[in-house]
Amino acid sequence: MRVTVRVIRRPDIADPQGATTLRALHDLGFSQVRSVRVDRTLHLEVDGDDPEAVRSAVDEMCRRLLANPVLEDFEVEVTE
Amino acid sequence: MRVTVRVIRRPDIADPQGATTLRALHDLGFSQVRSVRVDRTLHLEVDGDDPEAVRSAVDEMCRRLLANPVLEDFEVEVTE
Amino acid sequence: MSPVTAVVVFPGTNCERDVIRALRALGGEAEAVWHRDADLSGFAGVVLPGGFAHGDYLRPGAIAATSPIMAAVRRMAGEGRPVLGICNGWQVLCEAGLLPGAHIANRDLRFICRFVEVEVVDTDTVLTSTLQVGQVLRIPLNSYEGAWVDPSGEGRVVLRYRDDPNGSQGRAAAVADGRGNVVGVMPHPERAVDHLTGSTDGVPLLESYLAALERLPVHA
Amino acid sequence: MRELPPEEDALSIVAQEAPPEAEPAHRLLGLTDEEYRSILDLLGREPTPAELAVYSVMWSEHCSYKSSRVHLGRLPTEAPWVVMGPGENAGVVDLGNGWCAALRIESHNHPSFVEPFQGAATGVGGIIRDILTVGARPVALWDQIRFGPIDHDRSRYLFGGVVSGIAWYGNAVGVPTVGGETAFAETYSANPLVNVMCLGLLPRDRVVRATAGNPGNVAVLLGAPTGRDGIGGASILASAGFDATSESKRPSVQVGDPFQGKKLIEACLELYERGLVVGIQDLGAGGISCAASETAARAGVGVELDLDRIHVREEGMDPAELLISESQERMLAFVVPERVEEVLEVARRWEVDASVVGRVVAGDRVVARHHGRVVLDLPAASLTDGAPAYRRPYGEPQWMEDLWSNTLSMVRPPRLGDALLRLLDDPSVASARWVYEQYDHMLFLDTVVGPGADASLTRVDRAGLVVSTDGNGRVCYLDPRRGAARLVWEAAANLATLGARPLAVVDNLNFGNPEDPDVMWQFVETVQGLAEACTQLGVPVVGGNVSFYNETEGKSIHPTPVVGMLGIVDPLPEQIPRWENVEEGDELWIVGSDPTPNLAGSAFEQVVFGHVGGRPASTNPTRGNSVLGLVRRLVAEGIPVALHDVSDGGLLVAVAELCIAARIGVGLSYSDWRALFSEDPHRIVAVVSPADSHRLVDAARRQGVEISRLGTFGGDSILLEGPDRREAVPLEEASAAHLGAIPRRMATSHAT
Ligand SMILES: Nc1ncnc2c1ncn2[C@@H]1O[C@H](COP(=O)(O)OP(=O)(O)O)[C@@H](O)[C@H]1O
Ligand SMILES: [Mg+2]
Repeated sequence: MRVTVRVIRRPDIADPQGATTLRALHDLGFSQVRSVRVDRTLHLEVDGDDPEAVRSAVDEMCRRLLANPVLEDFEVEVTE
Repeated sequence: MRVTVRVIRRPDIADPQGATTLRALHDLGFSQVRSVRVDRTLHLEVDGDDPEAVRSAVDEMCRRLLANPVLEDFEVEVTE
Repeated sequence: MSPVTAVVVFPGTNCERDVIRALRALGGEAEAVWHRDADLSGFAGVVLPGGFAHGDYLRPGAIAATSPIMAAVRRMAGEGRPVLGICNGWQVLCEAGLLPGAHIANRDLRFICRFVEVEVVDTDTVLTSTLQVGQVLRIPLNSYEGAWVDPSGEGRVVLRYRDDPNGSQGRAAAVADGRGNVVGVMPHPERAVDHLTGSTDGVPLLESYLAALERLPVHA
Repeated sequence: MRELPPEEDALSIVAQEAPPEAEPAHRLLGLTDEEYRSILDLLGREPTPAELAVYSVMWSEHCSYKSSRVHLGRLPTEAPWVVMGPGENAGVVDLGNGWCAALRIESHNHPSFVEPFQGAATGVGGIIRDILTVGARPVALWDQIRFGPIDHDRSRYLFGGVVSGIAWYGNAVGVPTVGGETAFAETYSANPLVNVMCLGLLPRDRVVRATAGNPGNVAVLLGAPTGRDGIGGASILASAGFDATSESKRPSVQVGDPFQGKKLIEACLELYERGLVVGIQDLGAGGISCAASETAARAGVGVELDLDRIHVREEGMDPAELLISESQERMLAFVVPERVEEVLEVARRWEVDASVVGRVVAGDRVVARHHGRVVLDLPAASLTDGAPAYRRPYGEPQWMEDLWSNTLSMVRPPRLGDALLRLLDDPSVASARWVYEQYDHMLFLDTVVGPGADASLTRVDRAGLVVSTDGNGRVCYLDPRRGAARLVWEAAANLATLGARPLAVVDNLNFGNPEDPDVMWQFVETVQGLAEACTQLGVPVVGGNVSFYNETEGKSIHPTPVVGMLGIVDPLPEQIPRWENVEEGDELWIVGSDPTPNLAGSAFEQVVFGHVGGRPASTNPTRGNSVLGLVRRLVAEGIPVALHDVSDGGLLVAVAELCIAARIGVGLSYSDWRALFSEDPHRIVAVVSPADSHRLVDAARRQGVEISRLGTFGGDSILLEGPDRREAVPLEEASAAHLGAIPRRMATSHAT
């Protein structure tokens, strides 16, 4: 099954990369951009038939490896 | 408006981060994972009323800065 | 007066002083130029030094490639003047489309700082004109996103790693454009100009570059 | 956001807000009832929430040194070349050639445990700004890192994260990391230690002080926008009773931004070069409140801050948050009014955000306004000099006697070759190449000797600055005073291997809970040991850092002082001794002798027998000084091909390290096998070419130092010849163990 994991920086955590990208867009003349946040998305292919089982395995992977709970939240989406 | 930019690594470009993550998942016992790809997602807040105009401005930003055509494709989604 | 090299400083660049020092030690003349300057007239060549322009945020070199000075660098390249990108500078040249390909993270996802051996495979460039094909040089590598990829297959490999430290395509350590006046190199020749700090194998590379400066007259 | 009362009422918010049944706010913030009473006395009224928050941070152990201050006075701090000693942002010493060196060390233990990558990265950023604050360009970094056993997943995760965090920040900010120390031991399992040290260089006439200067000066905040990062004691700020509980006020982990840090370095250096600032202070723990009060107290003036003018990352921050935010990459500069525009122009040019946030006034108070109302008004010095100081009880723990008598008795010596291989394969003894190859250690073209040797050597004109950092929790646990002294001597020995004499020491004292009299005893003994050794060597302590409360579930870590020593060799020796220069036929000598080998606390006993006990030998200043004097002279005269001190693992490991670096074997004979493993800091291994051995012998005789010849280099194994046996370890096996120990174990390095 295909699984998409969206790893999302918690909103109160500084995002220097986003801030720098914003500045660069302004320099290029895109002054209409108000904010930029840069996140990670992971695409997994996982063996299994039961979407619920797959989801809970991937949840576990997120907790143990894929996301950093101190800085990030995550969302798991199983799309066949 | 909120805009999501998905920057997607082209399939013919190596993804050392994905490969390393896959190995790490296997080491942790998640042997059911077949593949991992790591991409970047940008969340932008952009001034403007016309979704089409916003989209085409963001397309332009992607071509000029946010994505590198050698490595990446991109998808722009304007949500509200 | 000897021809002057512009050493471009982006915010986050950190090897500019080293490059200037090394070029001067070899009898060259070099000056730092800020990335917002749009004018490189009076300079005979340009070096984009290593470092972390704009923090390497987004992609290494990506934001720098949009700086005002890059139009002038492009012009210099078009005129056939020597344009040398070292490490981060090579990444900028790729992002700006002045050299083919792009860079991705080292295979092992670790920063690498150590001496590596590279072999000269092409001497028809501003970086290697005084060397011999097959010559082996020992110079320091210092990068995280050091692996070059080039789906187009257009890049001319100039130096090749003897082992494979980072997964670079064709073990490329330096790549030139078709004319050989624009060159990107991942290891740092300026860090190998003094026995005391470990090697002088960068000297012939920088000397090739300095020699190339003499070839075209400089207009003010 | 909280509605603020009109100005005249602003000073009684706490009383209004704290629900009667709740724990009083000051306790939630970590202040004792007694400390709270002092605050009431100081102010003559109830503190505002912002004031209480500021006091709680500034009077914390971390900022105030309240448990350690009364003891640190014992360290020798003076020497003719000391320009600035402890108490400033960094120690500064005069190098005598128009240059000064600035040195400072800091711990980031707790943040690195919470988030290893960012915790270590922000530690690097912080130490760099301390150096920048005194007017110096940061030129080199060192990291001393300690974790639980490397075969624990959690330790590997922390180790990997810390190393990549240091690499990420240090490499990108453009300061080479040229050395450090890496160790693994059970005692750090739940409490890793991450210490970082930075060296800076500045022209003699450019020392900048952390002062607000005269009334009329303007305060300019430079750098990153302020957010709710690492709001110190304010994990508690969010607690019920003090403020409406709100998720948005959860303290955020600090995130480093090396790019911002780099721009700040260049901008500040330009400000100094052009003489545009009167004084400057980096923002660390306690944020702008700390920076403003320290600079005001130093100058004997007041500072008024307008919190509305701080450039922020998040909307709706309340006054306390603005005052104590620990957002990284910020500096507070004091400028005479006529030059403010120029300062802002420099900031613009380097693409650094800046805002005018306050001014210097007559008097002695720090005042902060928010939305036009006074939210803080207190005597500046009450936050610094006025902080409490405790004489905590201490005494020699009863278990010390047991430890000392718990010596290892060996019926017969182990197989020495096996012992050597096990030592070389121990991650604390093994090569740290896996670590330091991730650090840019070559930037600036002046790293003449980088990581991997006894000490680093950074070229400054014709001289060399030589630095070593040393710690050893095991020996310090067995005897804190002797252990601490030994570290100082070990550092000096490392310096001597490059011909350098010591100029200055900084120390980082990593300890458990100071409220435990056993821990406090370890601390007091350590300070005593440091003081004695520094005095014997004639080297001043120019700065330091104390990290207490390194404990988990009531169990404190081993006392782990770390010593950073700076020395100078001027001029650079013509032949710099290097391990890799050893050649076939070169002679192996030992300078100094160890008449009564003592293995207590040695890596040998720990690694081979799992034993930690006995009482380590004390140092001997007479022996030490004569050995170091001789070694320095030998280097100046260009005699040794290579030198190596005898530390972790002992003589045999030291010799093996030479062989591994030079890819050559050795034949070594010994009479007492114990002397192969004792870790005596008054012995140094010397390699000389046969043509030079008479010069070595002559010099040693003149100096009255005992030396002996142990063997000759050559072949492809380490051959040990004892009185009654002979063993050989293939060089290839030794190399594989030493170089592979860490990479092999880090091949699977994730798991949280
Ligand atoms: N964490 C680290 N960062 C950088 N260099 C390190 C680190 N750990 C060890 N090293 C380097 O490895 C070498 C050996 O370290 P160590 O055994 O502690 O030396 P010594 O015992 O001589 O003080 C030194 O050159 C040291 O600088
Ligand atoms: Mg040593």
